Formats: sequence, structure tokens, C-alpha cells
Amino acid sequence: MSNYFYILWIPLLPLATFVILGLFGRKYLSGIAGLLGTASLLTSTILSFIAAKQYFFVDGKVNGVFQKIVALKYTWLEFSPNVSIDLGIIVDPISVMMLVVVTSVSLMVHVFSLGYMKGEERFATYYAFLSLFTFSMLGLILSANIFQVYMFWELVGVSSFLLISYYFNKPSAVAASKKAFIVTRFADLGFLIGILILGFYGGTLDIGLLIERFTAVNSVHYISITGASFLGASMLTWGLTLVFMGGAGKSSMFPLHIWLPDAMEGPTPVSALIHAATMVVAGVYLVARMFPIFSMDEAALNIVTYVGAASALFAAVIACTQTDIKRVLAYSTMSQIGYMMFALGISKNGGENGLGYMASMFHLFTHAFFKSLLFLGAGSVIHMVHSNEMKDMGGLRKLMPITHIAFLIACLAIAGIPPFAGFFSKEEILTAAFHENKIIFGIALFTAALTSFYMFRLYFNIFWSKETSATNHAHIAHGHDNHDAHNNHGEGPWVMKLPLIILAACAVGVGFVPFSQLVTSDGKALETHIDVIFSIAPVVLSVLAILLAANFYKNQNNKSDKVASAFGGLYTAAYKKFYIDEVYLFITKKIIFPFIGQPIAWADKNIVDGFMQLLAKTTAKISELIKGLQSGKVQNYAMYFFGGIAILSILFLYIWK
Amino acid sequence: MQDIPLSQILFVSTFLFFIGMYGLFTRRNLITMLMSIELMLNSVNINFVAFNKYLFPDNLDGLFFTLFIITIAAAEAAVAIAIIINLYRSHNSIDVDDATEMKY
Amino acid sequence: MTYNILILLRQELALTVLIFLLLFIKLGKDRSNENILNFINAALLINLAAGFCCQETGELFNGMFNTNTLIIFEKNLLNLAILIISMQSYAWLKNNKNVIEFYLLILTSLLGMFFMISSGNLLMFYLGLEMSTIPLAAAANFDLTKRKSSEAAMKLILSSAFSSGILLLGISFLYGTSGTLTFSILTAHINGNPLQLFAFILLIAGFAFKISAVPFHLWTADVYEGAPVAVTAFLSVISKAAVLFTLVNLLYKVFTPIASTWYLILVLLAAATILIGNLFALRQDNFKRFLAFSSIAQVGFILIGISGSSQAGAASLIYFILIYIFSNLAAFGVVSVVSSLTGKGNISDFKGFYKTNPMLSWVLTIALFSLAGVPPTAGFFGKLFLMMAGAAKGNYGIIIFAALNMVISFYYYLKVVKSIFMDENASPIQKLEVPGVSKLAMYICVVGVIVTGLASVVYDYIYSISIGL
Amino acid sequence: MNLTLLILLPFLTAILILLAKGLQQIRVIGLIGAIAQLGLAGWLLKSFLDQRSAGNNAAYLFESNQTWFKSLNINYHIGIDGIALAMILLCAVIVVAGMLVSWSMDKLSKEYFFLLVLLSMGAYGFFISLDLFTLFFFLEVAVIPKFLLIGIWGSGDKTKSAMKLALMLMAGSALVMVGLFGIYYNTHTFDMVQITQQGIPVGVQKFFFPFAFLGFGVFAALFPFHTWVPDGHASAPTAASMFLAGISMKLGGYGCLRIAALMPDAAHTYSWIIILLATIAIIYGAFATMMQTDLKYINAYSSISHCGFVILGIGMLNKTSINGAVIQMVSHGLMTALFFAAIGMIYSRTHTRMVAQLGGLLKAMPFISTVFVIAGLCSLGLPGFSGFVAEMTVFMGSWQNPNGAYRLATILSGASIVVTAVYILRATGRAIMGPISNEHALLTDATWNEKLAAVLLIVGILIIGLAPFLINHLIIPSTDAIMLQMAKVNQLK
Repeated sequence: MSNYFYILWIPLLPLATFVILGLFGRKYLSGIAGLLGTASLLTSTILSFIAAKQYFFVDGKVNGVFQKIVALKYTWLEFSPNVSIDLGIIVDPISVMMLVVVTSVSLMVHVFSLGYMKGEERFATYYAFLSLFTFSMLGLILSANIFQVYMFWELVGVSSFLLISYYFNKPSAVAASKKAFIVTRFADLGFLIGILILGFYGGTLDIGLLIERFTAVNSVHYISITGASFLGASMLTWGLTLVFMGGAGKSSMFPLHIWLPDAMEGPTPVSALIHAATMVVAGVYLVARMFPIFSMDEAALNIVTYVGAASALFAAVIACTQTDIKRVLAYSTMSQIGYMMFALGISKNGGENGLGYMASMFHLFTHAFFKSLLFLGAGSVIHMVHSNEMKDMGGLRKLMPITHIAFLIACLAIAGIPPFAGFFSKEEILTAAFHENKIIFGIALFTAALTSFYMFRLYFNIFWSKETSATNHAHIAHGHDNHDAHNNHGEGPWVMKLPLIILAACAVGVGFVPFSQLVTSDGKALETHIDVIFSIAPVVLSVLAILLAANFYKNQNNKSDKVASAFGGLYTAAYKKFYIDEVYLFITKKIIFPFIGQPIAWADKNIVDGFMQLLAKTTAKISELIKGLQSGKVQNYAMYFFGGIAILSILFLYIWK
Repeated sequence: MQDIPLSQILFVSTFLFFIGMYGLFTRRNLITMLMSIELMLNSVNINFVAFNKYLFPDNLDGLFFTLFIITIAAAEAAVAIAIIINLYRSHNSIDVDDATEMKY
Repeated sequence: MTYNILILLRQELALTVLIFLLLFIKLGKDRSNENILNFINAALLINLAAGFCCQETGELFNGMFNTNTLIIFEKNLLNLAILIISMQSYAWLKNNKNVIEFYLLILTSLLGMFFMISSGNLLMFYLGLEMSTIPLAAAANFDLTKRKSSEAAMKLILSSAFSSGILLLGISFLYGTSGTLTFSILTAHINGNPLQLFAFILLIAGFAFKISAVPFHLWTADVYEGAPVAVTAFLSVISKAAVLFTLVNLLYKVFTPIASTWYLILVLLAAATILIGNLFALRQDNFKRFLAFSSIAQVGFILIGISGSSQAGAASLIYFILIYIFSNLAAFGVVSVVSSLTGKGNISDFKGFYKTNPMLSWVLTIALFSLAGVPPTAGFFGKLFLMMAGAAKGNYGIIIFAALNMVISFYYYLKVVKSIFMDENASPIQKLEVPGVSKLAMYICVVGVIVTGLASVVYDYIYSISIGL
Repeated sequence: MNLTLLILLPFLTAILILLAKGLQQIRVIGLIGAIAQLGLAGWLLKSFLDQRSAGNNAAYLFESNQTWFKSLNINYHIGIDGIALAMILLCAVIVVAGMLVSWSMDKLSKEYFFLLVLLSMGAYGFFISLDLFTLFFFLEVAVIPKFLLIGIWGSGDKTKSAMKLALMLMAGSALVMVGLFGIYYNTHTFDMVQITQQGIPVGVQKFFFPFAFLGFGVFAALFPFHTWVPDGHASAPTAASMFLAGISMKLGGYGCLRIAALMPDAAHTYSWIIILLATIAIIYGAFATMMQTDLKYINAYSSISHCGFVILGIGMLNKTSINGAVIQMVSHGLMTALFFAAIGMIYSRTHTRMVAQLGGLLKAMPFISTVFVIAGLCSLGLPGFSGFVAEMTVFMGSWQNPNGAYRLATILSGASIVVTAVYILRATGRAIMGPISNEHALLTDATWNEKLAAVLLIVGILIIGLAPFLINHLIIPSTDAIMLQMAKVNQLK
């Protein structure tokens, strides 16, 4: 078992970049900030590829099983002798896989941003935040301790907050960032309590130990946690569900998804990195990390499954109706993550039944590439058009050929058309679903069809539809960001094209990675084969969906509107995102603020403080009342004198003899 | 002489005392109030003398005390009257109710 | 025998000599006030110093008069107080043509107090009491032209005459029930029969009147307000202190058999006194009146301390009096300077005082903090030890009550500080030229206020010489 | 190492300030004094750790015990354990920062700095004293400077706030006094060490614990005695608010801890009440904060909520939670001081603290805004900052108590971190981000002294946040000792 200590540098390099840029970037390094960040990240990427090679192909496997290797463990904060936050590095298939994904996507985004964010006033800050995010994400995936996960979880959240609110003078961006942070924070509360529960019964916070203890059916910990129950559900279920709540929040699962579409206010590369490829899959990753424990508890798994499936469908439906291209992509992300979730949910731990797990991870892997590709493509489109709205676009295929091709590939990939990446992973998921749960399978199939429909709706709307030329894009341009200086820059500089090309290549290629050999629930290789007969149905479905989309949107016509009006209420509901936002707004603005906040504030001013004031006032009043004693008449004084004597005498001569 | 019991003398003195007190409480004229106080003091004198004569005839503490009370009462009266005169200068009245500027 | 008299009576004799000197000076050709005042202050200083010189103790006139270390110390305290007062009233007396009469009056009264303190016999006690009271009434009327002054004097003389009447009735009944006036013998005859209890209550009432405990306090405010500041200071510090010393003496030495009774009485009086004193002090604007009520509240705390009826009780009382002399006189000093130079005597006049007179403001503030019992001033220790002594009895009801009342008292003390430092005022009191002597007196007070508390040796000494029940 | 230096140095500084002439001299002396104090504290830390590593495991180090009032058995007994040391360091840091931010205080500057130093002196004395009498003495020493600082240099309805603060704190110390008398007359000593050795009869504990604890609770802004906090902090000048929230509220927490350690049985009996009040304070404070519109009020109310965690940790009475309480005291001290410093800087430039009237300050004053954001993030418990460490420790500790009600309390308090996020982000989003108004666009950024102050505090926050094992290493032995005492006294009954 060789030494993986150098993995430590993979997160540390971005951290260093963040510190340097954060302290001095603004003043001194604003010129070279981008290069600096990119360079450091390039190094991390190379390192992580080395790590991947070493782990998967050199010494990760010991007699046919990929080992969990704890490369580093340092007690950071000790709560009590055996319960402590340990900063550690765990090396196992999924973490290594994630390493590769995160670093490479992040690298692409760094490169892309060199062009996209060029000339921004807070260029250095931007790269500082990017590095911060990359660091936190890497820390998150390398965590060996559940509390460490939580820490980096929060850091990821805050860096996403900072990046979304990058255009801080845009109120909508600020609002979006607030929403994102608060919603995820709310979910994290669940996560925290889940951790507390698991940690209490498990007597440790180390994930490895937790798994060990909770998977051993006759261990004291397992018995105690399953024995204890609350509202009918065992503490294990509670703990896992709450942990999953955290995951759902980050992965924008229904009903905690509302922040994701708004988060698109951030710069597009950021959306590509955070809200498509990496952070949003953290939830999936978390469930996968804890999967052995999840697999011990049917109830929790079911929750995962149904939440995942629901989100997948729900998001797909909405995505069909949105007109802001980034929002469409956001919803598609949500839907794809839903895929991964329920894939995990239906999976079992180990062996053939672990197919779902493997498939989910596989989809996560492929999705990262084509989804970031989609976002970056959208990015360069927006960069050109200065608008997120479909209506401002159309016929761009001539103006930006490379983007066009890349986007097309990505669409095909997500639609699951062979031989593109999405096809393979999706097939695995569908197969797993088919074996485990027919209802889910149905939903999955339908969602797949919807996916290809809305993706190509997007594609045709951008690149085909009405024929327009670059010039009048310049007119419609309303400042998406401070780029109005230079309008007709075509597809932008090569730094923006290069990532598209590379990612497109990945979107084609990564499907052929022998994933099932490498990443499985139990580390053993899993023999899978693409069953052609089985895969006909979904492919045909998506092809049909694509044709439908082409029919609707390839040229300008009003068929789509007809259909929309045919659906009527459903359409508007979907267009309005099923009014979830409104519900949240109602709860916060109409319930929490007026019925909890204001009463408390009022009570504090008038009751609690009022009581103190009352004491003071009463004292003053009493002293006003009794001032008559001091009448100024010496005779009254004498009488009071006598009265005093009388009282004392009565008391001591008659009462207390 | 011996057949007057102590209790009756004490009764007289107490009665005197309360007459004095009553006078002090009710009369508005400062001089009269001063006189009422003298009454009280005198009742005390009677007490002392009576106690001394009836209960402890073998030493004369009571009598002496009486003498001192009388002298001091005189001194007190002197000062008091001086003050009252001065009050009259400033207030043009020796009615106690006119001298109630300071109150509350 | 004569030698003995000279030694044991030395403090009284010193005063007497001084009084006669003053008389002669008065008869002789008139000198400038400055010289007279300087002479008097010097004399008082010597008198104070002499007080400490030798510690002979013993008794005279077969027990009518007796001194011991404690009593000597108490008398020295009073000497100190009168020195400070006379120094502070310099500004006031400088242009007063009857300066010598003033000193004759207050020194006589002080002499009476000395006799009262060391009295071993009810007669002597009564004589001392009256000797100290009657001149004060005259002194209260010292501003002959002021209406308030004469009204104050009238109230003082009448009500004190009344109270001494009551007191005498009590004494007569004590005599009637015990047949003796000598303390040492009296103790044996105290057997708590109703008449005696009644007599005792009358006696206590007489004392309560002098120390102005509720409900026998009503004269205090008016007299304090009307009388000249110096006299007010004298009343509020010296006469109170003297009577308290005597009271403790009586309670702890003579009325031991009915200790349980007088404990209750004291607690009741204390509670009433603190409460009423505070409630009235809240509303006052006239500074002297304010100080009057605050001093009433202080007496309540003192009574709590006495009720502890332990050595610590007596010690804490004397310790507190010492501190009280410093802090209260510092306050009165500032007031007297201000009122004699500007004629202003209301708290509201002190708004923005800090802008013009920082030094006086700090003196006043420190004094008030000490009265309020805020560390590091000595008042903190004084009050705390009084309460501790009271708490020794295990009756925490009164302690809690007093503690809560302390908060009220903080309010009104801080209110003054507030008006000095924080309130804006278009026309504050102008910059004052404080005479050096008064300044010196104030500094003495401030130093005393700071040192007396932190230097534990003071308290330990007092403790060592004081006696418990 | 004579701890009395900790009192003498401020005393000396105060004297020098009184002698100094002109703002320049005064503030320089003040700053030098503060820095010297910080150095002293640092040296103290070093020698403390040396002693410990040398194997000196006495509960209190650097003890010295002089008789003060012999006849009353009152002693000047001083000594520190890890907790006290942590508090002392906190004070030292905050004092330096406070001196720096009040660099340009030109109104009655002599008195101002004098009072600041006096206040810090009281705090140091409080933390080093092992004798309840001296403890109480210094507790009250620290009150009056607050009154004057707020009343004279404050803003808004200053006199009223000052009066309210002084009175409530005095009421608190009055309660403490009663409690102390109770202890004294049942153990015949004020010496905490002796008291812990001989223990206090249970009945006595039951009767006097509430007085002492609630008394200190008033200082620690325990619900419902917290009403002095908002007005006081809001009216106080910047440095004073820093001292107030950073130091003097800690006096309360520390006192509560000591009292709980002295009367363990009563503490166990009443712990549910303590926890109830603490939980209310946390939730209630958080929601009240959400409704505030004035930056200083926001921070003041959030202080109520955060100090609730201190009391909660103490009330849970187990090692971890008490650790958490201590860390929370230090963390909150630094964080809230930083917050007030930032607010003060903003206020001194914009002359308004109303969130609604601010906006987009990040553009005009990036440094100050960054400081503000950092303080905010720390206050909402972001990992890497001290707040996270403290709150998580408290949670872990309180969760160890399997009692359902306590669990509920923990969860509710946990919920407050969401609310915290809400109000912090609202304030930040409105004041720091968003479009900037024209008259604010031209304002200048922080000056050197303000920067220095902010950096100092931030460094403190980061040290705890990034390397919590350091402060744990400092305080855990002491908390162990405390738990041991409590256990021992329990057996003793």
C-alpha cells in the first residue's frame, strides 16, 4: 500500500492561490491572477490524474478489491476522547473519481473564464473565490470524517454564495445568493442533527468506523440505534434521513431545489462548475459515501429513491417550459441528479445488486462533463448575445460553429444517444431500475424522453429557429454584465473555445471508460454489458422526442404554442415552476416574519423591557404618592413620631410578646 | 399622704403628658406648643419624683434628674423662644402653619 | 484624682479650652476673619492630633463618665469630622461677622456629644444629648435673615424637644422599673416586663429621632434644607455618628437581656428607613434635601449592620461612619462651596458642571459613588461589611430587601452624576475659585474615600478595638 | 510570574494617561499600555504552558494568597487556570483593538481612555481572582466606567441606555452579593479553592444558587435580563461596545461557570431552568435580531443569541459543553468586537447605521466591507472561523445528554444558526452589496489604525477557527478539573 500523502497538495494548492489572491490579488496581481489560478489548478489536475492512475491501475486493488485507504488523519478538534473532528484524506474509488472530475472541470472553467471574465474589475477576486471553491470541494470529497464533510459542505456553500453574488451591485444576484445560502443552510441543519444522531449512537465521527459499526448487525451501536426510535421511526432512519436532507439541499432535490434556478444569476462559468458539475452532486456523493449504512435501512433508501425520482420528473417537466436557457439547464441538472439519487436509492450494497450504485456514480461522472460543456456553451452564447432569453437567440450556428457542434454533442450525450457518454450511464441506471422497481423505471423512461425533448428545444431555439445575424444581436444586447464594451467578438478568444473542444471530446469519450471495473459499491469489479434489446426502447423514445422538438422549433412556427395552450393549466403551472417559490415566500414573508419575528421583537420592546420600565415607573409613582408624609407641618411630624411609637408598642407589647 | 397610691400619681402624670402632647398636636401658636412641651416635661418630672419617693426612697437619682430636666427645659425654652422671635421677624407670624415652605 | 480627671477628660477639656479661647477672642479687639478661621482650623488640627496621643482609659465620677480605646477613637473621628467641616465652610464664613458664635455653638454641641458618648449613666447621657441638641437648633438658625433657616431651626427645636420629652418618659419608666440610672447596674434589672419594654421603645424612639430613622425622620429633610450647609453637614455626619455610637453602646452593653426584641425593632426600622429614604430621595432636586434623604437611607443600612449584634456589627458601624464622614463631607464640601459662591443649591444647577469645574465634579462624583457603594471607593466596603454583619444573623430577607434597594439608591446617585457629566446646559455654573483650605479638605476626603477601603488595616484596627454583644 | 502585574499595568497606564497632555500623548500611552498588556498576557500564556508541560498539574497556577481583611477572612487570592487565561488573552486583544479604533477620539479624550483602561483593569482583576470577594469587587469596578462611557460619549438616547445598563448590572451584582453572603456564612470563607474542598451543604446551594447564578446571568445577558444589552450596545461609542460585548458580557459567563462549579448539586437541580432560559435566549434573540434595522441593534441582539450558547453549554454540565461554552465566550468576544469595530467604521463615515440607508459599501470601502462580511460569516458559524468551533462543541456537548427535552433544546438552538444566516445575509446583502448611493460612493476606506485593529481581531478568530486544538489544549485540563471538583463534591454529600 503506497503513500498517497501527496494528495494533500491537490486541495492545498487552490487554497494557497485563494490566500494569495485574496490578500494581494486586488492590488498587485489583478493582471496575472487568472494565469496564477489556472496554473495552480493545472498542477492539482495533473496530481489527481496521477493519483487516479496510481490508485486504479497500480496499487489500489488488493486481491480484486479496491481498498479504502486513509492517507492522512489528524485530530483537529476533539469533543471527547473518541468523538473528534479529524481532518483526513480518504482514498477510495469514488473519491479518486471525484478528484478527477472536480479538478478537470474546474480547470476547464478556469481556462474558460480567462476569456469570459476578461476585463472584470474584480477579476482577481473572482479567481480567488474559484480557488476557494475548488479547495472546499476537494476537501469535501476527500473527507474521511463526517464532520469534516460538514465543514467543507459549509465552505462549499459559502463559496457558492460568494460566486453567485459576484455581481454584487445587481440586487437580483444578491437575492439569489442569499436564497441559495439560506436554503442550503436550512438543509444543513438537518445534516448537522443527523451527524449528531449518528455520532452519538456510533460513538465516533469517523465514516469508516461508523460504517463498520452500523453494518455489523449485532454490534452494540447498531442495536442501540435501531432500538431507539422516535415517532415510530428508528433513530437510524432519522439519522440517515436527516443526513440525506443535507444532501438534498445541496443537490437541489425537490422540495429544496428552489435556489438552483436563481443561482444562475452568477457568472456562467461558475454555474458550469458549481451548479452543474461539482457542488450540486455533493449530495449524491454524500449518500454514496455513507451508502453501506444507507443500505442497512430500507426506509431511508426509499426516501432517497422517491425524492430522487420525483425531482427528476418534476424538473424535466418544468425544463420544457422555461425560456431562460440557463434555467433550462439548471432544471435539467436537477433532473439528472434526481436520476443519480434514485439510482442509489434502488441499489443494494455489493455484488450484482450494487448495479444502481455503480450506475449512479457513472452518471455522475459522465454528467459532469456534458453538463459543464452545456453550460460553457451557453456561456459563450450569452457572451455573444448578452441575453439569457431564447427569444433573443436563433440561427447562431453560423456565427459560432464550434460552440454549435460542442453544444450538439452535449445535447446528444444528455439525451442518451449512443455512442455518446450519457447513453452508457443512463442505460445502466435504467437497467438497474428495471430490475429493482418498475414504477421508478417508468418514471425514468418518461423523464429520459422529456430530457431529450427539452434539450433539443433549447438547441434548436439557440442555433436554428429564426435566422438572424450578429449585427442585430448587438442591438438586443442588454447588459448581462460589463461587456458592452466589445460586442462582435464572435465566439470569443481561443481560451473560451479550447475548453469547449476538450469537453466535447470527453462527452464523446468518457462513456467508454470501463467504469464498472473501477467504481462499485463494494470495490469488486462488476461485470456489466449493454443489453442491446433492452436499450432499444429508451433510445427510440429519445430520438422521437428529438424529432418532435425539431418539428416544433427548427423553424419558427406556432405549433409549440398550440401544444402549450392544449396543455393549458399544466403548462402555466410548469412555467411558473409549480408555484413552489411562492409557497416558500408565503411561509417566510407571511408566516415567519409577521407571526414569529415581529411578535418577538414587539414583546421584547414592550413586555420584557416594558416590565423593567414598569418597575422604574412604579417606583417613581409610589414615591410621588407618599410625598404627603413630608407635609412640612411640624405637628404632623410629631404625630407620625407618636404613631411610630404606637405601632412599635402594639407590635412588641401585644403581638410578639 | 401615704394613702395616695403610686398608680394614681402615675395616672396624673400620664394624663398630663398626653394633655401636653395633645396641645402640641393641635395648637397652632408656637408659644403654646412650647408650653405644651413643658407640660410633657413636667409630667416626666412627676414620674421621677414619684418613683423616687415611692419605690427607691433610699437614693435621690430621681430628684436630681428632675432638677436637671427643669434647668435644661429652661435653656431649651430660651433658645426656642429666641428662634421663634427670629421666625416672627421673617414671617411676621408665630403660627406654625405659616412656616411650612419646605415640604415633600 | 485630679491628674486622672485631666487625662481622662482631655478631649473634652481641649474642646472647653478652645471654646473659652474663642470667647476671649470675641471679647478682645476684633480680628480679621481669615486669621480667626486659620487659628481655629489650626487649633482643631492640634486637637485632632492630640486626640491620638495617649490612650489612657478608665472611669470617673463613679461610672458616670468612662472612656476606653473605642470611645477615644470615636471621639477622634468626630474631631476629624469637625476639622473637615470647618475647613470646608471657610468660603462661607470668610465674610460672616458672627464667625466665632458659629464655632461656639457647634463646638459646644460637639462637647455635649463627647459626654454623651462616654456617658455611663442615663442622666449623663441625657445631659450630653441636650447639650448637643440645643446649640444645634440655634446654629440651624445661623442665617438669621433667611426664612428657611429660621423655619428649619423652629422645626428642629420643637421636634427635638418633643422627642426628648418622649425619651425622658422612657428613661423615667426605666428608672421606675429598675431603680437605677447607671448602665452597669441597669443591665441586671432588665427583665423585659411590659412597662420596661415600653420604656425601651420610647428610648429607641428618641434615638431613632436623632439618627433620623423612619418614621421619626420627618424633621431631617426640612432642617437640612433650611440650615446653613456647614450645620447640615454637622447634623448629617457628626450628630448622627455620636448618637449611633451611644446607641450601639447601650444596645450591646446594657440592653443585652432583650437583644431578641431590639434585633426585631432594628430590622423593622432599617427596612422602613431604607425604603422611605430611597423613595423620597428619588424625587429631590434641592441638593441638601437630596443628601438628607440619601443619608436617611444610609442610616437604614447602618441599622442592618448594628442588628448583626456581633463584634463585626459594631466594627462595621464605626468603619462605615469613618467612610461616611469622608464621602458625605466631600459631597457637602462641594455643595457648600457652590452655594456660598453662587447661591445655587439645586441638582439641576449642576448640569454641565463638568465643563466648567472638572475638579469639583470629580470630587463630587467620587463622593457620590462612595455613598452609592461602588468600588473601588471605600463606600463599597463600608456598605458590604454592614450587610455582611447583618447577614450573620441568617435573616436573608432583610439582606435581599436592602440589596434591591441599593439599586434604587444607585439610580438617584447616578442621576446626579448624569446631570454633572452628560446633560447639556446653556449657562452652567461658572468656573469657581475654591479657597485653598476647602480644596485641601476635599482632597483629604477624596484620599480618605479611596484609601480607607483598600487599606484593610483600618478596618482590622477598628475591629480589634470594638466590642460585640 | 506575579499575576498582580495584570492589574498594576493598567493602573499605571491610567495614572500616566491622567498625567499626559494632548490627544497624541494620551492615545499613544493608552496604546502602549494596551500592547504591553497584550505582551504580558502572551508571556503569561507561554509560562503557563511551560508550567503545564513541566508537569505542574495544579488546578490553578501562579497562585498567590495575601490576607486582605484578616478579621473577615477575606484574602487577596489570585491564580489562573486555562479558562481564566483564555479570558485574559481575549481581554488583552480586545483592549488593544479598542484603543486602536478610538484613535481619533477627541472629545474629553483623557477621561475616555482613562475609563477604558479602568474597565479593562476590572476585567483582569475579575478573571485572576480566586476569592469570591475580590471577584465581586472587580465585577463592580467594571460597571461604572461603562455607565460613564456610554453616557458621555454615546449616541442616540445615551443617558437612558447608560442608566438602564448601570441599574440592571447593579441589580445583577446585588443578587450576586446575596449569593456570596450565603456561601460565606455557610463556609466561613470566600476562597473558592477552600470552598470546593469543603463543599457547600445542599440545602444552602439550593437556596443561594439562583441568586448568584441569575446575578451573573444579568451580566451574561440571560433572558429575560438581557434588555440592557441592545440599548447599551447601540448607544455606546465603538470601543465601549467592543469592551461591553467582548469583555464585560464574558464576566457574566465566567461567573456563571464558577458558580456552577462551586454549587454542583444546585446546578444539577436547576439545570433544566438554566437550559430553558438559555434556549429561549438563543431562539428569541435570533428572531428579534431578524427584525432589527439598525446595524448595532442587529449585533446586540445577536449577542444575546450567541451568549445564550454560553449559558446553554454551562447548563448542560458536561465537559464538552462547558468547553464549548468557554470557546464560545472567547469566540463571541472576538467576533462581536470585530463586528462593532466594523460598524463603528461604517458609522463614522456614513453617519448612519440604518441598514436601509446603506448599500453597496463594498464598492466604496472594500476593506471595511470585507471585515464586516468576515464578522458576519464568523457569527453564522462558518467553518474556519471561531464561531463554528464554539457552537459545534456546544452542540456535541449538549447532545450527549440523552434526555429528550435537552435534545429538543439542542435542536432548537441548532435551528438558530439558520436564523442567524438569515439576518446576517440580509444585513450584508443590503448594506455591503447591492447598488451604492451616490453620497456614499466617495467615502474613504479604513485608516491604518482601523485596519490594524480589524486584522488583530481577525487573526484571533482565525487562530481559534483553524487550529481549535490550541485553545482546547489550553482549556481542556481546566474543564476536566472542574468536572472532577463537581463529581467530588457530589460524592461528598
